[in-house]
Amino acid sequence: MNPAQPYLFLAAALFIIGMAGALARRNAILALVGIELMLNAANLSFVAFWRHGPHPDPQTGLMFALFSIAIAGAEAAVGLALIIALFRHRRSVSLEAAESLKG
Amino acid sequence: MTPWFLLFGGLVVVGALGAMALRNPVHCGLSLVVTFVGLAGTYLDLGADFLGLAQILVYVGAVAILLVFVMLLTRTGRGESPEVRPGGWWWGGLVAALVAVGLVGALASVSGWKPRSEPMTFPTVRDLGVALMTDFVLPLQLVGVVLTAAMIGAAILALPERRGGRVGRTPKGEEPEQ
Amino acid sequence: MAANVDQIFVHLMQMMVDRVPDAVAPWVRAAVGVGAVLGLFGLLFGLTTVCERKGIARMQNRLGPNRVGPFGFLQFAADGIKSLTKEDVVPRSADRVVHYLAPLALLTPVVLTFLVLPFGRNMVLMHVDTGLLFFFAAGASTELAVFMAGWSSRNKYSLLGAMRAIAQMISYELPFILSTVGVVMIAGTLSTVGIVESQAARPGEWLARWNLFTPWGLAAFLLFLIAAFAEANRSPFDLPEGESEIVAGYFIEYSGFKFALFFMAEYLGMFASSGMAVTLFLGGWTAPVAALDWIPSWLWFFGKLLALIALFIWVRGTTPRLRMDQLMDFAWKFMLPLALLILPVVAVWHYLGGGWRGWLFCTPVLAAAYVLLGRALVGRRRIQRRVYRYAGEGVAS
Amino acid sequence: MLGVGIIKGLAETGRNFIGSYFDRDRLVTVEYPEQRVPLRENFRQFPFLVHDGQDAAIGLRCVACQICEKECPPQCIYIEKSKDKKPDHLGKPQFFPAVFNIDISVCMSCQICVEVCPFDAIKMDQDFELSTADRFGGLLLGKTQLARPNTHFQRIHPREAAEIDTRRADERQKAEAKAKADAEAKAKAAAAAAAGTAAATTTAAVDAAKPVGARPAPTTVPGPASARALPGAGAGTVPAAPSEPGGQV
Repeated sequence: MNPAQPYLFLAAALFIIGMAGALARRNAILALVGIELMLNAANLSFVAFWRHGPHPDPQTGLMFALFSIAIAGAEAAVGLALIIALFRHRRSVSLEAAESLKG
Repeated sequence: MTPWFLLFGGLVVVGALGAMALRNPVHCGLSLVVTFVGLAGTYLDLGADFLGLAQILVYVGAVAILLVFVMLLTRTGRGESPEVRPGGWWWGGLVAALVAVGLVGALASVSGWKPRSEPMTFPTVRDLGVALMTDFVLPLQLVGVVLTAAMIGAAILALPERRGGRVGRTPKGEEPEQ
Repeated sequence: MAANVDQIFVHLMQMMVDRVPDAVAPWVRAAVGVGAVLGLFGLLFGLTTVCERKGIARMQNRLGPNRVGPFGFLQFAADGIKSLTKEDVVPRSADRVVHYLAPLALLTPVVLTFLVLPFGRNMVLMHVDTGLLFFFAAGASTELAVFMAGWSSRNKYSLLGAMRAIAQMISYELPFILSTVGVVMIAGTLSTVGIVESQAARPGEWLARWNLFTPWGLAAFLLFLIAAFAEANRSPFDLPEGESEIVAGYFIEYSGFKFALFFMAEYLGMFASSGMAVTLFLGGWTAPVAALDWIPSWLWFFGKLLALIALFIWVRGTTPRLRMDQLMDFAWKFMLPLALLILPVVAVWHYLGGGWRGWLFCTPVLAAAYVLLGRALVGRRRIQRRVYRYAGEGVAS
Repeated sequence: MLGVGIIKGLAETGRNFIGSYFDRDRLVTVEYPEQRVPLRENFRQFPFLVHDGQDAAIGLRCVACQICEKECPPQCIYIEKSKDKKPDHLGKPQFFPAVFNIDISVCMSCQICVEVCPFDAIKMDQDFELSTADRFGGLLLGKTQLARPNTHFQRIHPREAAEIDTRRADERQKAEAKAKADAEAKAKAAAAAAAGTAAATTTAAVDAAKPVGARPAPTTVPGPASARALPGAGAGTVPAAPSEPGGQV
């Protein structure tokens, strides 16, 4: 048992919950929420590795998580803008409303 | 494992479960905030002060607000359709279970973990700033570009379309195309 | 002697902590500190409400509350008892859980912001490296509580009020944070204690190095203060609770004690913003001139804090409410560019090392930006004297 | 320039703030329960029922015509007509209200009841301190609570009261004159027609005068003084004289 393991298990649980939700929910916003959860799970494992990993570098893990947060912000903004655009055309945020994009 | 870990970890899991399982989308959004707060607490517990506070500032202060705003903007008067896609829980759960088995298996079988050779040195904010401006200056610039592009893109996507197909403000008194 | 008076609260705390076993000492320290801050600012909240009512009354040539207690100063106790004993009404269609949690979710982060404010020398509850970031992180989470309150009430007006409040808080959050970045650049730290120490007079100097005494500091202070007005939903930015349009905004459906909690959170937010303004720009606990150093540091802090609160009240008694578009224009077209301009100006100031060269460069740049942005904001829309068709001087009889 | 207006405004309020501590004349407010601003004559708040004389039970001018009840926009008036009749100030027999209730929690002080009343029986009061601890019983006022003597009306709306009083006095004088003329005519006719006794004439005169003087006790005493008793009978309708202290409320 290494000290990072509880955090990694927590991250795994978060990832799995997010994934199940993102695949199952009909509401596009909630699918996006699931993706956010998965991103956060990745962040958590970065920080856990930074804190408890054998690597001596004091900053890389933190930096990775920091950039990841920044990108997640951008991702949320664009994703929600897409949802608004979708809503404007279909009057619905259901993922099935976007099925005409299928090839 | 500290008591803080149990507290914040519990918040994270409960919040995440709520965010994915509650019926009302706004409740899901608020539950997501619980997750974010729990994660920030976990980061603080791990010694990453700056990251934990940035997590609160970005996720609670911006992303969660954006989410609930969009939820309210995209409300339709009619009754909500079923929240879960037909059969969604089945194959969503199945994929998640497979991933879970893989992840847990991988985590449980980790071996040869070397303990940290030297004591942990926690970087101060100044250290982080110096690192951002020296070693990580290229990623920082790239993130800046990405954020700018995302901001412009989001604004353009969310602006109502004009009839001529050009992007811009809708004329007064005219509803956006539906 | 002066040093003892200065550190009296620190010594008291130390005496208290020394009497308990080491294991619980940090908990005792935290509990006593938080209790003292809560009690002090709770009392200040009560007195401020009375003083505000009396002060605004005087500005309008009225008397104000003068019944309860000497000169009406116990009015807040009467108000408190009244709000505690009132019936707690929850709308039938409200979302009960969220409705219940919203005032708590609003008050908690506001109270947390007091943890990083340095009230005097060695008098800060949480001495952390990231104090300023903590302050803004806690402040940012209040928006969600506002949303919770507005949404869960199932009331059009409360939802509209919440939307207005959030739009306003997000818009003013940018200049609020950006205006402090200059201070961080000069002080080189995010720690509130470090920022205050960087503004103290160096040995041999007669004037303290308050950020207010620099051109960019003055500009940033004004921006910070205006943004603080907006963040605290105070007049002239009190649209979220505009009585004439949306009754009371996001807390229409709250009554009794929960309403009092909202009220309290609003005032505590104002105190926190004022305290942060004191810390960032007015030198925190330091004296403006070195000759006045003998006055205890906490007196300096609270004196400045009270002065700022008085300013808040004064402005509330003076200005009418803005319109929504004016509010947004002001945030995005005036404050944000100015706040962004301050950053390079501060960099140049730092590069020039302050002094007369700094003044020579910074003052004209900021003044020009102020005039130009102000022109762009209001310039062509000069308000004409209104002529009425059927009344007033302009009527041809 | 941006911001100048705000500074001017701050200076103005600051001047007010400081000035209010030095210049007492600035403060226009009155400390209400102790000091009161005298009410304007035209101030009107909630209706009351006017009665002549001292006794509300018999002096009410209201004849239960129920016009006000029908006209009241929020329908806060409730009237029950009496079974029997009482003579009014002109001597005509009229109904009187057995029940007259006004729910002042519903009343909006619109004064329409006063406008429509043909008998000057309901008027607007000036009493605005009507709060009560009993929100159901205390706000429903009955006949006796609503009744105020005419002297009260004369006090609060002197101009209007004087007008009404002279009108009513005129009316009554005309009625009296008519009654007297009738009585005289009758007496003359009786005297001319038959060789009646003096006693019979007196009885006829008393009969003719009786309805007018029916209310106060002295007039019910038959006698040759019946004509003299008339002014005393209508004491309440005569403009308030200094010699009449009992009417003040």
